[in-house]
Amino acid sequence: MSLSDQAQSLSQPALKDPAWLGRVGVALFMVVLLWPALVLTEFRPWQLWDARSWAVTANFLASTWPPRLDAPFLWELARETWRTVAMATAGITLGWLLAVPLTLVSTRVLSVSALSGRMAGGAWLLRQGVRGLLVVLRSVPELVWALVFVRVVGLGPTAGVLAIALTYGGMLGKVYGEILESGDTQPAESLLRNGSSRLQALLYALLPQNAAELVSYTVYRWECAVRSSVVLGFVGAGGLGQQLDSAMKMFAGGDVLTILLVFVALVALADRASAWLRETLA
Amino acid sequence: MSRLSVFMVAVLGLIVASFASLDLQWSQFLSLSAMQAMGRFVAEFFPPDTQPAFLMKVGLATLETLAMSALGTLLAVVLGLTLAWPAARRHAGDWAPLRTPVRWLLNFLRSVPELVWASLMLISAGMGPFAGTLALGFHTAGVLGRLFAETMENAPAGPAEALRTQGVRPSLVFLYATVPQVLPQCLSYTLYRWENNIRAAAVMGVVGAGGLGQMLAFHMGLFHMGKTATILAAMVALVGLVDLLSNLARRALTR
Amino acid sequence: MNLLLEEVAARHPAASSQLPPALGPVSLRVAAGEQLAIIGPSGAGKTTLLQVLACCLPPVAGHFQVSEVAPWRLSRRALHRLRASLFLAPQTPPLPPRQRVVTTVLAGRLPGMTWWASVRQWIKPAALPEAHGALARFGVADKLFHRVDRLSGGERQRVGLARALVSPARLWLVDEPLSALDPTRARQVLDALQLAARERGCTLVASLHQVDLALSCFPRIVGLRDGRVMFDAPATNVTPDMLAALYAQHEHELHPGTAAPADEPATPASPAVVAMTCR
Amino acid sequence: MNLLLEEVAARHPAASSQLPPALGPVSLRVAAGEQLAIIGPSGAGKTTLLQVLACCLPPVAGHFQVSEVAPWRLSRRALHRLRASLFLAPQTPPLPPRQRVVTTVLAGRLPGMTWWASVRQWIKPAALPEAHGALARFGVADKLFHRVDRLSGGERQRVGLARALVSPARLWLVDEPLSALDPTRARQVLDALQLAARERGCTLVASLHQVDLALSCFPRIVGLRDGRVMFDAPATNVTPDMLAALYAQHEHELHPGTAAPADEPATPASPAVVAMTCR
Amino acid sequence: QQVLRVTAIPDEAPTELARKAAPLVKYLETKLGVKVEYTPVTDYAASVEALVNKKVDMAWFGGFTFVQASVRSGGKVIPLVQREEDEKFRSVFITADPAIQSLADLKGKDVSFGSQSSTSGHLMPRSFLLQAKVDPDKDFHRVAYSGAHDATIAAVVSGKVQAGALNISVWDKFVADKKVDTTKVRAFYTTPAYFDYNWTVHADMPQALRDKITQAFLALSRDTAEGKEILELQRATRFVPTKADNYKGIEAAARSAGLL
Ligand SMILES: Nc1ncnc2c1ncn2[C@@H]1O[C@H](COP(=O)(O)OP(=O)(O)OP(=O)(O)O)[C@@H](O)[C@H]1O
Ligand SMILES: Nc1ncnc2c1ncn2[C@@H]1O[C@H](COP(=O)(O)OP(=O)(O)OP(=O)(O)O)[C@@H](O)[C@H]1O
Ligand SMILES: [Mg+2]
Ligand SMILES: [Mg+2]
Repeated sequence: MSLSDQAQSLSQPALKDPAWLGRVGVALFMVVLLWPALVLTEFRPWQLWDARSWAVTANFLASTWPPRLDAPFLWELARETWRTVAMATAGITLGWLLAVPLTLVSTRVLSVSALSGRMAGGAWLLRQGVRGLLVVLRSVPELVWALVFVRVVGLGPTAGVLAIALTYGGMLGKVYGEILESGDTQPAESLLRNGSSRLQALLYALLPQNAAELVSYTVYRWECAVRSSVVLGFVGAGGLGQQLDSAMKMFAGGDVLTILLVFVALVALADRASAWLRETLA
Repeated sequence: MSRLSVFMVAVLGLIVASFASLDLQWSQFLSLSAMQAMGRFVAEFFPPDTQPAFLMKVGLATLETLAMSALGTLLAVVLGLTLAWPAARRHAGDWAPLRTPVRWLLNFLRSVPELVWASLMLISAGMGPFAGTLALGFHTAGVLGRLFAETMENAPAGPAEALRTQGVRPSLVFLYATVPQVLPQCLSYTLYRWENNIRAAAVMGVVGAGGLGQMLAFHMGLFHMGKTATILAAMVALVGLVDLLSNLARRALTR
Repeated sequence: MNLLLEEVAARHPAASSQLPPALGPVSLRVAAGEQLAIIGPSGAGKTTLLQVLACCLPPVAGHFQVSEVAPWRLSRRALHRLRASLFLAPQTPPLPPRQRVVTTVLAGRLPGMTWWASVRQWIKPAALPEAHGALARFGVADKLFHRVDRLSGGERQRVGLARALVSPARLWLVDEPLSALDPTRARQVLDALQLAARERGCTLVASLHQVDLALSCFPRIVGLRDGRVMFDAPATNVTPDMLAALYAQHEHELHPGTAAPADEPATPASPAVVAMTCR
Repeated sequence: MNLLLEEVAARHPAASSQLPPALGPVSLRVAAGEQLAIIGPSGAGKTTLLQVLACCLPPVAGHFQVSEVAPWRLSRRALHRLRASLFLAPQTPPLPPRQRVVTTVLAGRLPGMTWWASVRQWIKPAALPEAHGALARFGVADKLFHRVDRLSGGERQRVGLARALVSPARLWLVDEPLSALDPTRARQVLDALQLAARERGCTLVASLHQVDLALSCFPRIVGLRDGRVMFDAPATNVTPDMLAALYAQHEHELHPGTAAPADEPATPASPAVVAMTCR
Repeated sequence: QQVLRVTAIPDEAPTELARKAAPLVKYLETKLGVKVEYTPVTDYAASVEALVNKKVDMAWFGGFTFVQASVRSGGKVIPLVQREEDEKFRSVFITADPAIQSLADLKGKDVSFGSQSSTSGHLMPRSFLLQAKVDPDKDFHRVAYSGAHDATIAAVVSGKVQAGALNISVWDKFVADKKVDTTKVRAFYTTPAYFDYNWTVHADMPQALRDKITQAFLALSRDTAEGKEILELQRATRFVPTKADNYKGIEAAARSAGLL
């Protein structure tokens, strides 16, 4: 078909969108997939409007007032809060140390061989290997890691911190990579094409664009570590998560509310820090 | 810049204080016998249990986990997007009156851990996977809402600015200029949260929502190492699958 | 739509306050349906002026009116409505990557559309003939279903301009519409743009670096330098001297005396040669 | 560095396989230290050709050599070392927003730097005089500490080019370096670039839309159209007819017959007028 | 100074466990002349792993957790003492549903156990259910693991589940303290007696220390103020020596229920 023929056919009134059928197909496929999911999860939202369950819910919510505020409890909470924050910080720090090199190895935009369209065999294998490692690190639950480490370091915060470090290393490694890849990659490519090294491209092209995103994700992960301190309790490291868990199990509404308030405060603090950092880095 | 350095020093201080106050036992960790002990523990996982009946059970639990996490994530995306929109200051002159209250709502949604949401939902929705799904949905909505909002704020302003100066309505500016730019990042956050929810479905065992989580807790607690290994393998496979999916989707979008 | 600027000054929000405003006091009056070229050296403030005209950048001083109303005194709603009749094509086409050309072009129609219609169009492009026609005027009709980020530089630029043709705007502000185009296509695009503007009675303000094209195709030329209007004259009255003065280099630009022709007083690219006339 | 292309064809990885390759079989030989302009209509494949020369895009056919070696046969390490001696300045300057001009320019020096030196430079820019000097050659020295996203279009472009001057490369491939510049600054930038290339013995390949500048400043002109070389001749041998044929419009571009001059066979922008000679 | 590291299975809320342990820790410190360190955990498996790997010296185990530790360490753990009550320990099934009168009525209901590793909260109730021809995995609508005995009570009270199985001593304590409304929630089945909780040490502990610990426990009596406080907190009349063989029955039950 010559170019002018093509133009002819294109300018005919019946212009057809070539992507339309595909889109409809994908949408239909999604709907078809949704159905078994609804069945398996016994998705029956109308249950929520059942008067009895409303009453029970209302009862529990009412029991949370007033929050428990006696001095010994608050004092203990303060101690637990610091423990939690400290463990989250230590865990994230170690996880970060683990994630950064893995990200450097596995990020596609930083791959010199990918510049020509396809990655070289060895690099590709290494990248897949690292990605597999990241998958394993983050898909094995913290509890399992914690039990692995309990054998070595005994009960206490060490096992919990290590468990957090491994899982969060896996998560940070993956998400860092995706953040770096989803922005404008032109500046980085341009530097690599002119012969710069990976790290140089990271510093001079990717970080200025993505620093805000990376930092706010890290802060968010810290916040998650604070929340996930429930696993730390498993191995005798205490923490707010464990307190909340047992208060919830006991339906001790007042305790739950107080602990939740601490959580909200910590999360709000992290949120402020992240917002401030974004402004500063932007 | 100096304020940033102050902040950096503060962060360093926090890190040092954390390590100092925790009295972590590195010495034990680095010894040879430690490695052996860990190695023995890991060795116990082999061989994984591959009896057909057990595999069937794991398969079923996998499906249930998949369904719960997928649906929970879907709910979260819908809710999260609705909330992210008012929570983002989309351009420099955006007044964004709802920003603060919506951010507080998002903060609250994600401050409450999945487990607590699960217990709450359990009270109102009764025992079963539905409660777990809702719990995942609510918590994840808070997470995704915030991540989406920040991605939107971070997107290059050019395309949106161009439409805005033309007097296009904000919702349409969003569709026509912001979505194509933030789609890969939002998609990757979503798929990544889905992955997370596969793991989080583990805690849903307490609410009687079965799935891999409950099985893992059960067999791990009873030291059924072979069975635990099979369940772990199923979890790794699930997460790997989502990871692959996420990679393919991103490739298709960004190539 | 007509425009009125009286001693208007503008400053970028992020610019340091020690610097003078990017756009010094400028007075300008553009009648409805007029076609106007803004020329001037790099950094003169052309883009800034167009941004002010497009109501993107509020002036820090002076009096500014678009079709008899002062836009920055309007309520937000009214300002929003006013904007629907303006179209600014920025210097680098702000096309979201990954979008297809058809969607990008049809985004130009949004201001006149109902909410539902626009969402529908987002899902499945309607008005294909319109998009196709707009692209065809600029010779890129065959790219209709391509992705924006897979176009060559010149193709991108033309796709960005095609938006103007489908938009309901009455005032077109185009910032260096020809920068990525070869001479023939530049001429063709400018012709198409001017013809379309005349057909619809739109006012057209373009900033240009191609002095010869500006002189041959636009009846009125505004020379901008350091944020001030150096001249505002019919194209036929613009002399090579005026151009030489407009583009002359600042001393600080010449300073290091390396390759820059410090001795020669800046020769503008032969603007006197008006070999081709505009149809 | 010299270049050798024999029947080289290239295709963008994302391009549909039904379309012909963006760069048809092209044969070209560039001697070390030569200066060469590539001209041609929009979409001709100029950018694609430069990408092939910069070893970004592997050819799908033909034989390609950079200074006597076939880059795609090299090991990855060696290819990367080779890249350090090439510099490609893309059509739209790929400058990360939020970065300062000084960092952006100094990024050009990275290929020759050690790991530590580059981290140190990232934290605190060293070699300020070098960056300042490079910017000064292009008349933007006063923007040294500004942020990249707060520059005007022409300033950005010149900052992008300043990178070439600080880089250790021996082959400069610049893609439309003058598109956002006014005639005077375009001339100045081109002069500075050519002078610097001569000083260092660099080979310079530039794609250009300004035919008059190309003819007056470059000794050798390559005309590219539809991915093929239409002519490859000394600037003095290029006739208006050759240019007319090079830029002539395709029928499909003209088809809808709206504003496009369907009757007139494409008038290139008076390239014959070589009023200014290059120093 | 020598340190005796101690932990306990989390069959109750960790705060409660810590409260119960404090006077005992003090008592042991004075009696043994070593520093005693108590670490509360919230995961049964963690306490087992810790003792098996000698990361703690002594642990408060349930019958089943003792069997697990014994199996995992190849018999290298030694039970020292247990409460008199533990020789004939029982579990109760409780419900708030008037329709439920016997184990057979539980078919098709939501039922909560304690932790999956609990003896009195899971293993023995399950074992007796199986004896009554009720298979929890098949016959119950849904099985939940609340994690601890008090949490099971809370789950039944709140209506989260229709029935629950737990340790009788916790139930009695809740009833005695009026922490539960017995008009609404009642126990409808009590299991036969079996051996349960004990204090276990690892086999590498010197014989002398083992004896000292045993003596210290046996010397506790309700006659002294200190002894009374400790025994009451431990819900014990007194401590008696025990031996591994006492738990053969539990091991057999665990094997037949498929939990080991
Ligand atoms: N976003 C911004 N923030 C601060 N200063 C800016 C910004 N954009 C441009 N400037 C400065 O304002 C002045 C005028 O810029 P403007 O973009 O209007 O120039 P221009 O005439 O369009 O130049 P060019 O031909 O290079 O595009 C320049 O000195 C520039 O550095
Ligand atoms: N990334 C890409 N993927 C697919 N096709 C592309 C891509 N980039 C360019 N093309 C196509 O390849 C052809 C040549 O493009 P190229 O960018 O080389 O043109 P050019 O000569 O530089 O044009 P211009 O002067 O407009 O910049 C065009 O038809 C274009 O649509
Ligand atoms: Mg400009
Ligand atoms: Mg190009």
